[in-house]
Amino acid sequence: MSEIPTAKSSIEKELNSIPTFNTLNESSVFISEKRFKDHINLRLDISDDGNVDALGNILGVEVPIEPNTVNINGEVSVLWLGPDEWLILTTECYPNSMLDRLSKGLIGKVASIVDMSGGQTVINLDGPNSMNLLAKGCTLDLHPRVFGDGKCAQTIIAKTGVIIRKIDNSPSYDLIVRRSYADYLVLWIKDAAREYGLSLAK
Amino acid sequence: MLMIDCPWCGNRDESEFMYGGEGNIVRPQDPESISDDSWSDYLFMRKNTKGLYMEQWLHSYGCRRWFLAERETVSYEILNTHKIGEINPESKS
Amino acid sequence: MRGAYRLNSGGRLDRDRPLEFTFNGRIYSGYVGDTLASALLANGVRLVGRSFKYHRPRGIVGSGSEEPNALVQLGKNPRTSPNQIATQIELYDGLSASSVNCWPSVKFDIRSLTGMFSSLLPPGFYYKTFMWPRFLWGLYELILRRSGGYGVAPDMKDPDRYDKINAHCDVLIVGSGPAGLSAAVEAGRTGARVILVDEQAEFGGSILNANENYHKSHGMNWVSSILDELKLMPEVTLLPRSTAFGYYDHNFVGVLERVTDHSSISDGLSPRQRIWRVRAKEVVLATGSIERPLVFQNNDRPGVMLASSVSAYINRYAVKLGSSAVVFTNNDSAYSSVLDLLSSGVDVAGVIDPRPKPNGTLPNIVRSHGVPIFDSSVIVDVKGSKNIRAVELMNIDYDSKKIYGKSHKLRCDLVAVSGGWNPTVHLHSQSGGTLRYDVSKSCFVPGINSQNEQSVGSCNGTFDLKECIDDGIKAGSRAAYATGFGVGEWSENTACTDFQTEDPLCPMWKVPSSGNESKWTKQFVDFQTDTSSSDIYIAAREGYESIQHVKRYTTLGMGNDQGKLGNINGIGILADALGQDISDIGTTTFRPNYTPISYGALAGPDKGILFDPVRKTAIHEWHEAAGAKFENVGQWKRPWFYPRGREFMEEAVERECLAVRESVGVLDASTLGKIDIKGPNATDFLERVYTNSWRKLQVGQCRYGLMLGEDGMVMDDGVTAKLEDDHYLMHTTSSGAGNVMNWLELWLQTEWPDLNVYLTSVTDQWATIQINGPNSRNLLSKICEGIDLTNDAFPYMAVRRGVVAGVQARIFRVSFVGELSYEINVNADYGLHLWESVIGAGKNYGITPFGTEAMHLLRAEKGYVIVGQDTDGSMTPSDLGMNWIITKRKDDFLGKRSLSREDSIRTDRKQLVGLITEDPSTVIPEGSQVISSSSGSVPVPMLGHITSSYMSPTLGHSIALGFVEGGHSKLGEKVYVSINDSKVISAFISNPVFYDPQGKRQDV
Amino acid sequence: MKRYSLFSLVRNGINHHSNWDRVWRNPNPRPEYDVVIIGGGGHGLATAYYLAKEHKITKIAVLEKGYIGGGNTGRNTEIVRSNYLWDEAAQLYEFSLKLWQNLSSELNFNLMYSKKGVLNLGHSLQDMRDISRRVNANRLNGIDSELLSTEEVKGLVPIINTSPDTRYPILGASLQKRGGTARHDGVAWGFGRAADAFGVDIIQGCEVVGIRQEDGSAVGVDTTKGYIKAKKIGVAVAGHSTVLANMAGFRLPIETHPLQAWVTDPIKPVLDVVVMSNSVHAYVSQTDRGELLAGAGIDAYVGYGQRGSFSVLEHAASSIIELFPIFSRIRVVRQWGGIVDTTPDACPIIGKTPLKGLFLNCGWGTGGYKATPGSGWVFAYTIANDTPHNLNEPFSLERFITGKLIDEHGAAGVAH
Ligand SMILES: Cc1cc2nc3c(=O)[nH]c(=O)nc-3n(C[C@H](O)[C@H](O)[C@H](O)COP(=O)(O)OP(=O)(O)OC[C@H]3O[C@@H](n4cnc5c(N)ncnc54)[C@H](O)[C@@H]3O)c2cc1C
Ligand SMILES: NC(=O)c1ccc[n+]([C@@H]2O[C@H](COP(=O)([O-])OP(=O)(O)OC[C@H]3O[C@@H](n4cnc5c(N)ncnc54)[C@H](O)[C@@H]3O)[C@@H](O)[C@H]2O)c1
Ligand SMILES: Cc1cc2nc3c(=O)[nH]c(=O)nc-3n(C[C@H](O)[C@H](O)[C@H](O)COP(=O)(O)O)c2cc1C
Ligand SMILES: [Zn+2]
Repeated sequence: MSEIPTAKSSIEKELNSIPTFNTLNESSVFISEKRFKDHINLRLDISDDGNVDALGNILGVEVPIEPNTVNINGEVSVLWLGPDEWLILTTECYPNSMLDRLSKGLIGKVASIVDMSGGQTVINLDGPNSMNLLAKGCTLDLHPRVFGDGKCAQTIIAKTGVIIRKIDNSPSYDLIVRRSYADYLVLWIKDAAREYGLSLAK
Repeated sequence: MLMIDCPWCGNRDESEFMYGGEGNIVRPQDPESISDDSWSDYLFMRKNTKGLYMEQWLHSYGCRRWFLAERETVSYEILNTHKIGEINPESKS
Repeated sequence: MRGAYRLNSGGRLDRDRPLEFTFNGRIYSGYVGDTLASALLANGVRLVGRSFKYHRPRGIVGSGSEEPNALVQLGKNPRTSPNQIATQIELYDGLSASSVNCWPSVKFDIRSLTGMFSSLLPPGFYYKTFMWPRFLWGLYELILRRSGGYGVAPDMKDPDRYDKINAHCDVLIVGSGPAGLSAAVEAGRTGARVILVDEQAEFGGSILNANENYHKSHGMNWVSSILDELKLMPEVTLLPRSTAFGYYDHNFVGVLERVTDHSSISDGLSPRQRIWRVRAKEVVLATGSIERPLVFQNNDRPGVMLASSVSAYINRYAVKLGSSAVVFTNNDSAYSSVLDLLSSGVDVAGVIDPRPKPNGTLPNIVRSHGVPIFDSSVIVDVKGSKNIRAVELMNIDYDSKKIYGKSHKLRCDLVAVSGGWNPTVHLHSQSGGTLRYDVSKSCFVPGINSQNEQSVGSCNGTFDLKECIDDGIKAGSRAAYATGFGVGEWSENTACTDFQTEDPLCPMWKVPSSGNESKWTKQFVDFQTDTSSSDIYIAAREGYESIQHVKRYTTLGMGNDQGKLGNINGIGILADALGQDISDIGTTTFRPNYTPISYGALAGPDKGILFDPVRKTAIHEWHEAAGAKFENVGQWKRPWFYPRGREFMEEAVERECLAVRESVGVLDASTLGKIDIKGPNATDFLERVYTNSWRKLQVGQCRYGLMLGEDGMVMDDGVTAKLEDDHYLMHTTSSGAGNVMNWLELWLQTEWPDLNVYLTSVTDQWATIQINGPNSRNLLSKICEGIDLTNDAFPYMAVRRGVVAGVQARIFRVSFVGELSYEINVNADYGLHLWESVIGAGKNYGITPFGTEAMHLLRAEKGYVIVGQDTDGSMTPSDLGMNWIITKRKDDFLGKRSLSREDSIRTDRKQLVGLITEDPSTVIPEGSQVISSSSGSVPVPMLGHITSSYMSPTLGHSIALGFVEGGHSKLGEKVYVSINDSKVISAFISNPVFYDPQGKRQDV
Repeated sequence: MKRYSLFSLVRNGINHHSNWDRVWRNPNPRPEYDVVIIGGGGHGLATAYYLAKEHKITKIAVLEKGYIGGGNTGRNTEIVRSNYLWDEAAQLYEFSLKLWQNLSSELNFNLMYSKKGVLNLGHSLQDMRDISRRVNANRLNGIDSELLSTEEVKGLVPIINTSPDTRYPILGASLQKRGGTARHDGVAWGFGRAADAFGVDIIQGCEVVGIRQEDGSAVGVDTTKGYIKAKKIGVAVAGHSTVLANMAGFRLPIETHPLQAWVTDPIKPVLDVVVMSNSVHAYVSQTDRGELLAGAGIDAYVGYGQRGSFSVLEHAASSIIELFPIFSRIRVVRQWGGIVDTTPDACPIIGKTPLKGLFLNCGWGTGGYKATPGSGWVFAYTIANDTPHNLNEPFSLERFITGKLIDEHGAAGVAH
C-alpha cells in the first residue's frame, strides 16, 4: 500500500517556468501559489440568530454579512460569497481540521459544508502593477477607493471565474480559481504581464 | 455594454451575468389540469415588451443569485433591480 | 535633410531628429513630429492616391482623422496595413508607404479611364445593368470585384501584440483642445478620477495647429501649464494617441491607444495597440469640430485643402504649401489661414467669399494686409489635374444663391476652402443623444442627452475660444460634482478673455451651378466614395428621398472616414433637391467606430492559446506523457484515445475496448459535472427535477436520472448517489454541467423557495477515475482499504466511502460500459496519485487506459445514449425508449406536462433503435439518413438518422444507434441508409442494446 | 415601369440621368385597401409584389414606419442559402433559393445574387456529426450540399487557418455552392419598384399604432397618417411583431434580440466564399466593393435598440482572427445592429392568427433574409386564399400548442 501522498498543485508546472529574480524590478509583478489548508464552501441560513452564534464560535470570527467583504481572525478567513454562502480559508498553520469542526459544530442545523480544497487554488499577485495587470482581464473597479483591503468579489478574469480578494493596503491580490482553469489563468497572467515583467515570488 | 446592479453585489459588468428572459412567469400550479393552450402560453408566449420589461438575470460569475431587473428595452436603461421575492409576481391565469 | 517645402523655422518638429522614409519607392526625409502627410507635403509630394470609382488623382485635404483621400498601404509584410490615413501616421525612421488603388502607378493609373465613362456610372448603375444575359453576371461580378478594394491584406500572421485594459473613472474627457483641457484640469482639481484622451500625438487639440495667443502668450504655453498641473494629479490618467471610437450603453466608452504605432521598433513586450474599456460615471465630450469643404467643380484636385489644415501644416508642421494661394470661404474663420499663409511666405492671390461685405475682426485684418477679397464671389471650377493652375470665379447673388456674370480666372497652386464647421457630434449621437439643427450656426449640434454626458466647446457648436474655455471649466466642475467631488463651483477663466467679432456665415452646401444639377458629376461631396452632388440630385429625382436611401444609393459617407467631411454637405444638397429644410432631412446614423479599429485590437490577447480557456483534469499531464490524442469537450480537453506506437485510431480503440471487456480499462472521468445537494428537502427537489422517483432510494445507493426541459425534451442525464438522508451527489454530463447548475438554481431560487436545499458545484473538487472490466474488483482490492468489495456487500448501483491508495475516496459501483465497474472520486489534489496507483496495481491485468472514443463505443454496445450526441433537444424520454424512467406515481416534475401534448404522443415519432447492417463489416457513417427504399428520386422521404455508429470489436460486427420513425414497432424491419447519390447500406432495425442485454456483466 | 438595361443607362446618360422614372411613387394613403401590409422590409414588399402579380390584387398598401428596407432587410449580412436540416424548413428555403435565381431579371433590378458558396465549419466531432446529418438530409431533399474535409476547406479558402494546433481546429465543413449573397438594399428596392409598378402604394413614414377590429375580424389600422380601412392585413414587421400582436390582442412566442454586423474598409479580393462558424461564433464574406462583412450571434437579452454590445464584436473579432490570422490588421469601419424576432425553434411563423383577417409573418430571427422571395410568395398565397400554402402550413402558430416544433437549433447551421 502506498504512502499518503502529498497534494499536487494544478499550476506548479506553469509557475515553475517563470524565473525567480532576486532584485526587485520596479515594474515587475510577483506571482505565487498560496496553499491553504481548508477551502470550505459553507451554506447556512443566518436569519436564525442561533446559527450565527454557533458559526462565530466555531470559526472564531463572525461571518461577514456585508456583501463582498472578508472577515479574518488569525489563520481563518471568511469570504462573503452570497447571502447564505461563504468561503472559509484556513492557512497551513491552522492546527485543526475546520471541516470536522464545522460538521460537528453544526450538527442538527440546515447547513451545507463542502470541502473545496482540491477543487481550487489561490494565486497571489503582488507588486505595484498587479492592479493594472488584473484590470486587463477584470471588469471590476479595483481602485483602492472602491476595492480596498478586506474586500472580496466573485468575478471573471479572462473568461475564468475567479474570487478576488484584497488582503491589505499593499497592492497584493489573492485570486481563488478553480483547479481546471488555473493553469490557463497563469498563462494569461504571463501574457498580460509582458510589459511589466513577471517574477516568481519566493 | 450593460452595467447591472446586482441586488447583492452592486454594479457589475454585463459579462458576469446570464440572461433569464422574462421575469415573474409563474409556473402553473397544477399543469396536468390545464389545457395544451394554457401550457403553451406558459412555455412559450412572452411579453417581449418594447418599453419597460421585467426580466430575470443570474449573477452567474458573482453571487450566483437570480434576481429581477426592470429594464427599458429601447434605451437599455435599468430602472431597478430586486431580489427574488421582494416584489410579488403578477398572478397569471 | 529638409524637404524643399519645409519652412526654416517654426512648427512643433524636433529638428534635431531627422528621419528617412519611403513613399512609392522613393526616399524622403522629415522630422520627428511630422506625420506622413506633413512630410510628403514638405517634400512637395501632392499626389498621394487615386479615388475609388473614377481613379482621379487625389491629394491631401485634411490634417487629422477626417482625411478622406490620403489612404496608403503602410509597412511591409507581415506588418503591412492597408488603408492607413497619411494624416494620422506619425513619421518614424524607415517608414515605408505606398499609394493604394492605382496601377501601374499613382501618377499614371490606367483605371482613370473610367472617368471617361462617368456618364455610364451614375449612382447605383449596377442595380440597373449586368442583368442580361443572366449567365454573364458571374463575369461582370468578377470585374466589379477586381475594381473594388483599396489596399491589400497582409499575407502572413500578425506578429504584433494587442492588449486590453478595463478602466473606471469618475470623469472621462474626450478631446484635449481648449475645452477638454479646461474640463480636465477643473475636474482633476476636485480629486475625482479623470481620464483624458485625445487621438492626436500631443495634447492641445486645435491649439496645436493655430498661431493664437491666449491672453498674452502663445496658446501652447497655456497647454503646457495645464499639462504640468494634470501630470501632478495622481488620479488623472493622460492618454494621448488614444481615440474614443465608440460610445456604448451605460457610459461604456471604447478607447484605442496606439502604443507603438509611431515607432519603427517593437520590443515584443509592449503591445502595438491597446483598447481601454472605459466605464465612466460622467463623460465630457470636447471633440471639437471639423471644417466643412465647399463643393464646386473639380474641388477634388490635389492642392485643394481645408483652410484649417492649411494652417495646421504651416503652424504645426512648418510646411510651405505652395507659392500662390486662394482662400475660398463662406465664413470668417478661414481668414486666419490667410494670415498663416502670408506668414509662411505664400502669396495669397485672393480671398473668395460669397458674402457681400465680410466685416469681422479677421477679414478686416486680412484687408489691412492688402490681400484682395473677392466678395459676392464663388469658385466655379478648378483648372489643372495633378496640380492646380488656376481657379475660375463667378459672382453670386447672396439672396437668390444664383451665380451670374462672367467668369474669370485667378492663377494659384493652392486652394484653401472653408464651408463652415461641423461639430464632432459623433460620440454624443452614438450615446443615444439627439441632434438639433442650429440655423444660426448652420450645423447640427447636440440636442437632448440620453446618458451622463455633456458636450462642450466647439463640438457643442461653441466656436468662440473664450466660450469654449468657459464651457470646459463648467463641464469639468459639473461632472466631478455629479460623481461626488468638489463643491459644484468653478474657477474663473483666466486663459482668455477676448471675444472676436464675426459676421454670420453664408450657408452653402454646394456652389450653385448653372443648368441641370445632375450634369455636374465632378463636384465632389464625398471624396473617398466619389459621390458627387449630381449623384444626390439624381437619387432624389429617382425617388430615393430619405437621406438613408440617398446614402445607400450613392454610397455617401460609407467610406472609412464615414463622411466626416462630406455628409453634412450631402444633407444640405438633398434638402435643396427636395426643397425641404435641412432639419427635416436629418442626419444618417452615427455609429461606432469613430475611426476604423483593427481586428487585432478588438481581439486583444484573446487568440491562439488564450482564445478560450483550456480546462484540464488533475491527470492531464499523465495523459499527455502517455501520448494521448485529445478531444475538445466543451472547454475540457479529454483523452480521445491512446495510440501505441504507430497505431491508427481504429486499432487503438479496438485494443482499448477489448481490454475493458476482457480484463480492465481505466478512464479519466473527472470532467463529469458534479453537484453536491444538501438539505432536508433534497429528495423533494430531485423528485421535481428528475422524471423518476427518489423516495425509496436508500442511503448508499445510486440511481440514474433523466432531466427534461419544460418542453418535455431530454436535457441532461446522470447518476445521483444518496450519501446521507439529506445529502446527494448528482452527476451531470461533462458539457452540460454549467447549464444544469444554472437551471437547478433557477428553480430553487425563483419557483421553489419553500425547498430547503443547497447546491454546490464540486466538479473540480473530485478527480473521477473509472475502473472497468472483469478484473476491476481484483484490481481495486489491491489498493482499497476499509470496504468490503464483495457483490453482496457492495452491489451494483451502490456507493461507499473508504480509502483508496491511501486517499479518502468515494466509490460508486456504476457502469457506463456494462462491465463490473467502479468509479472512484478523490480530492483532485490526489487525482494523479490515484491514477498512477491504479495503473501500477493494474499492471498484472494489463490495465489499459482508454479514451472517450472507446468509452463511446462501449456504451453504444450497451445502447446507452449520450445526451448531445444521440439527442438534439427534440427527443422525449419515450422517443429514447425510456418510458420506464417516467414514474406514474408523481403528479408533476419538470417537463411532465409537455409529454402529453398532441405531438409528444404521436406514435410515429422518431424513436431510438439499434441498426445492424446486412453486411457486418460495413460501418454506417454517423450523420447518415435512414430511408425506406433503396432507390427513389428526390425528395427522398427520410425516416430518421444515425447518431452513433461503430465497428464493435467485441461483437465482431458493426453497430449503430439511430432514430427511425415509429422505430419501436419496426424491430427486425429492413431499412436503408443513404450514403451518397448512388450508394445505400441496408440494415435491420434492432434493439439498441447489442451487448449483454440482461446486464449480467455489470452485476457480478 | 421603364425597364433598366445597359441600353437605358446609355440613353439616360445623354441627358445626365435626369429622366429616369421614379423607383416608386410617394402616394398619400387611400382610405381603404383590399390588403394592407404592415412593414416595408423585404418580406412585406415581396408579399405585396406577389399579391399583385400572382393573385391580381392591386388595391394594396405597404405601410412602413421609417424608410423601406430600413429594418433588418437593410442590416443583414446578405447570406442566402437553403441547406436547412428539417424537411419543412429545407423546402421553404429551397423554394426561396429557386426564386432568387431569376429574381434580378424578374424584377428588372440587379440584386447581385452571387453564388459564391457558403461554408459552415465544424470544430468538434459533434459539429461534424451534425454537419453530415444536415448534408445528407439536404441531398435527399434535392438540395445541393457537400461535406468537405479540412484539406478541401483549405483548398477553397487558402487564407483560412486549418492548423490542427488551434484551440478549436477546423475538422471539416459543409458547402452549399448555390449559396452566396445578394445585395440587401437592392432586394428592398427591387421588390418595392416592381410592386409599385403593379399599383401597390408604398407609404413610408407611416407607423401603425393600432389595429381595429369588429366582430372578431380585423378591419383596419390606425396609423400616424390616419385610419386606413383594410379587408385583410398582413403583418411583416420582424422585431416589432410582438408590438403589433399586442395591438391585435394576442401573444407570441417571440423574443426580440439585438443582432449586429460590421464591415471593414475595402481591401482587394481575398475571400470569395461565405465562411460561417457557429461554434466559434462568427461569419465573414467579402463584398464586391471589397469590405469584409461579418457578424456573430445575438445579444443575450431582449432589445429594441438596433444596436448591440461591444463585447459581441470583441469575441467575434478573436474568432475571426483565429480563422483568418491575416485579418488582424484589417480595420472595422462601422458596426450596426438590427433587432431580430427569435422563436423557440428558430423557425418562422407564417399564417393566420387568432384574429380573422389578420395574417402574420414573423419569427425569422437571424436568418430570414434568404427567405425574402419565398416568404413573400407563400404569405401572399396565404393572404389571398385565406389558407396557408403547403410550404408554410407547418409554420403555424399552432405548433407551439401541439408541440410540433421544427427544431432547427438541433443541428448547427441555424443562424443567418
Ligand atoms: C445583423 C443581421 C444579420 C443578418 N444576417 C442574415 C443573413 O446573413 N442571412 C439571412 O438570411 N438573414 C439574415 N438576417 C435576418 C434577416 O435580416 C431578417 O430575417 C429579414 O431581413 C427580415 O425581413 P423582414 O422584411 O421580415 O423585416 P424587416 O426588414 O425588419 O422589416 C420590417 C419593417 O417593419 C417596419 N415596422 C415595424 N413596426 C411597424 C409599424 N408599427 N408600422 C409600420 N411599419 C413597421 C420596420 O420599420 C421595418 O422596416 C440578419 C439580421 C441581422 C439584424
Ligand atoms: N472661428 C470658428 O469658426 C471656429 C470654429 C471651430 C472651432 N474653432 C476654435 O477651435 C477650438 C475648439 O476647441 P475645442 O476644445 O472645442 O476642440 P479642439 O478642436 O481644439 O479639440 C478637439 C480635440 O478632440 C480630439 N478628438 C476628437 N474626436 C476624438 C475622439 N473620438 N477621440 C479622441 N480624441 C478626439 C481631436 O483630436 C482634438 O485634439 C476653439 O479654439 C475654437 O475657437 C473656431
Ligand atoms: C451588407 C451591408 C454592407 C454594408 N457596407 C457598409 C459600408 O461599406 N460602409 C458603411 O459605412 N456602412 C456599410 N453598411 C452599414 C450601413 O451603413 C448601416 O449602418 C446599416 O445599413 C444600418 O443602418 P443604420 O446604421 O443607419 O442604422 C453596410 C450594411 C450592410 C447590411
Ligand atoms: Zn451578485
